[in-house]
Amino acid sequence: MIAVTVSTAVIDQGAEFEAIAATGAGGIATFVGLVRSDDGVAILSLEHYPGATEAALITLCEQAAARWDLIGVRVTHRVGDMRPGEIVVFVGTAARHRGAALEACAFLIDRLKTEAPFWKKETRGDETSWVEPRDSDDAAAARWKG
Amino acid sequence: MIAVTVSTAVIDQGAEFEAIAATGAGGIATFVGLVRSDDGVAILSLEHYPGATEAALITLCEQAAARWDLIGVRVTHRVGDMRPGEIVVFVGTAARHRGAALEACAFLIDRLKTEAPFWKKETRGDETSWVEPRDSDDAAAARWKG
Amino acid sequence: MLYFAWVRERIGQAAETVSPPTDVTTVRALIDWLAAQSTVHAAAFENRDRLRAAVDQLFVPLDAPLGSAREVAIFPPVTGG
Amino acid sequence: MLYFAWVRERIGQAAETVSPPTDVTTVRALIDWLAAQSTVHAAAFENRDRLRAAVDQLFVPLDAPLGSAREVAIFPPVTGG
Repeated sequence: MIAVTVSTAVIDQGAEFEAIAATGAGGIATFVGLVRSDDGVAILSLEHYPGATEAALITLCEQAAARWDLIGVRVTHRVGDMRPGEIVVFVGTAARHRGAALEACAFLIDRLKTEAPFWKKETRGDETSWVEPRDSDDAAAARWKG
Repeated sequence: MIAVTVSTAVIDQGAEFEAIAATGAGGIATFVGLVRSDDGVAILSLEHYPGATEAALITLCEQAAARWDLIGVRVTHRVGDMRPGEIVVFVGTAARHRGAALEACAFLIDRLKTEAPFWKKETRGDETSWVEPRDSDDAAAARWKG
Repeated sequence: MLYFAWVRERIGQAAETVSPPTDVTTVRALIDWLAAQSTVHAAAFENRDRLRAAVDQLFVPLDAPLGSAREVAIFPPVTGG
Repeated sequence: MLYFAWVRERIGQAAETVSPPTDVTTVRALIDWLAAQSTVHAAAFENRDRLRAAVDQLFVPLDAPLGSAREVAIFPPVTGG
């Protein structure tokens, strides 16, 4: 069961968890990325490439499902403007065995960071700046190769 | 911030998540273990060693906090009788960097499975049986050595 | 053409329709041709190393062939999640 | 003594107070001594490989010394999470 959503709607972590837990699996791993409250960012704006984004996320979910024995995979990514403490992305994986759920969850967030067409812009006071990609993200994505 | 709870109370995943997210961190990894709905178990009973259990969980959280750069660690484990679909354990880790949160979360659940004094008994129809430990759990815990 | 993030901001528009000559056969050649058409495009595409591309919504290297592409997107490295 | 899980069920009680002789200096010796006291204990402790122990709430190998322990727990391998 693969579910991918890209939307400007506020992400409700409880509802996301219930959706992935409804698979009846014994183990659920999740990763939630939030707008940090501690680095002076007032607004985080997420731009994306409609159509291509959803396709990239579905491809990643299919790769995870092919590699690990998963009962469910769920990726929900917010776009548009969001404030500190709000959820940017929810990744949830359901599996019989916790190792599969945990590894697939790490794989999905690592690869999403380098392969899905999202761009972040930060507003601090009157200043806005596009977020630069980090080398550590490329390294994290590369460890899943092969 | 380390928070460890062992209780017969139903675990509310949303409340657990809010508690770990309140750290203001940018990344939250969680693992939730549930009573599976698909293998005929009507009741799962968790026995534990009061006092020693909490001490073992706090030690594991301290080990995780020493090994990774974490903003928060939360382990909530239920004991007593529970039904299919109910949560047995919630592990949540909060960090600036997702790698730390994800690895610490996997470490905690792997080690909890082999080092915290909990015992599971399954009731299927009129039959009850104690759950046997799995070799794969020892292997999963061992990969965090050194 | 579709543009995203700071490429879009520097170009000043999110989309435009272009008709390059037939000898423009790769994404890189298309970028070079656009840069030669206006100083705005030239400035937006100044540092080719910081550009990424998709052809008909598939991510490709800049040297990938255009083929009979209907939609080409130019954008910075992604930063989601 | 504290017992948990199927060890508790086989012993028939969760806790008991015992006074072993002074030459019982390890957890394993304590188990042997208890097994010699009653057939119930002997049956519960039949397979030593399946027993684990804690002394004053610290997990120890069966050959660990008892020292001046006040609380010794005997139980099966753990299965939480």
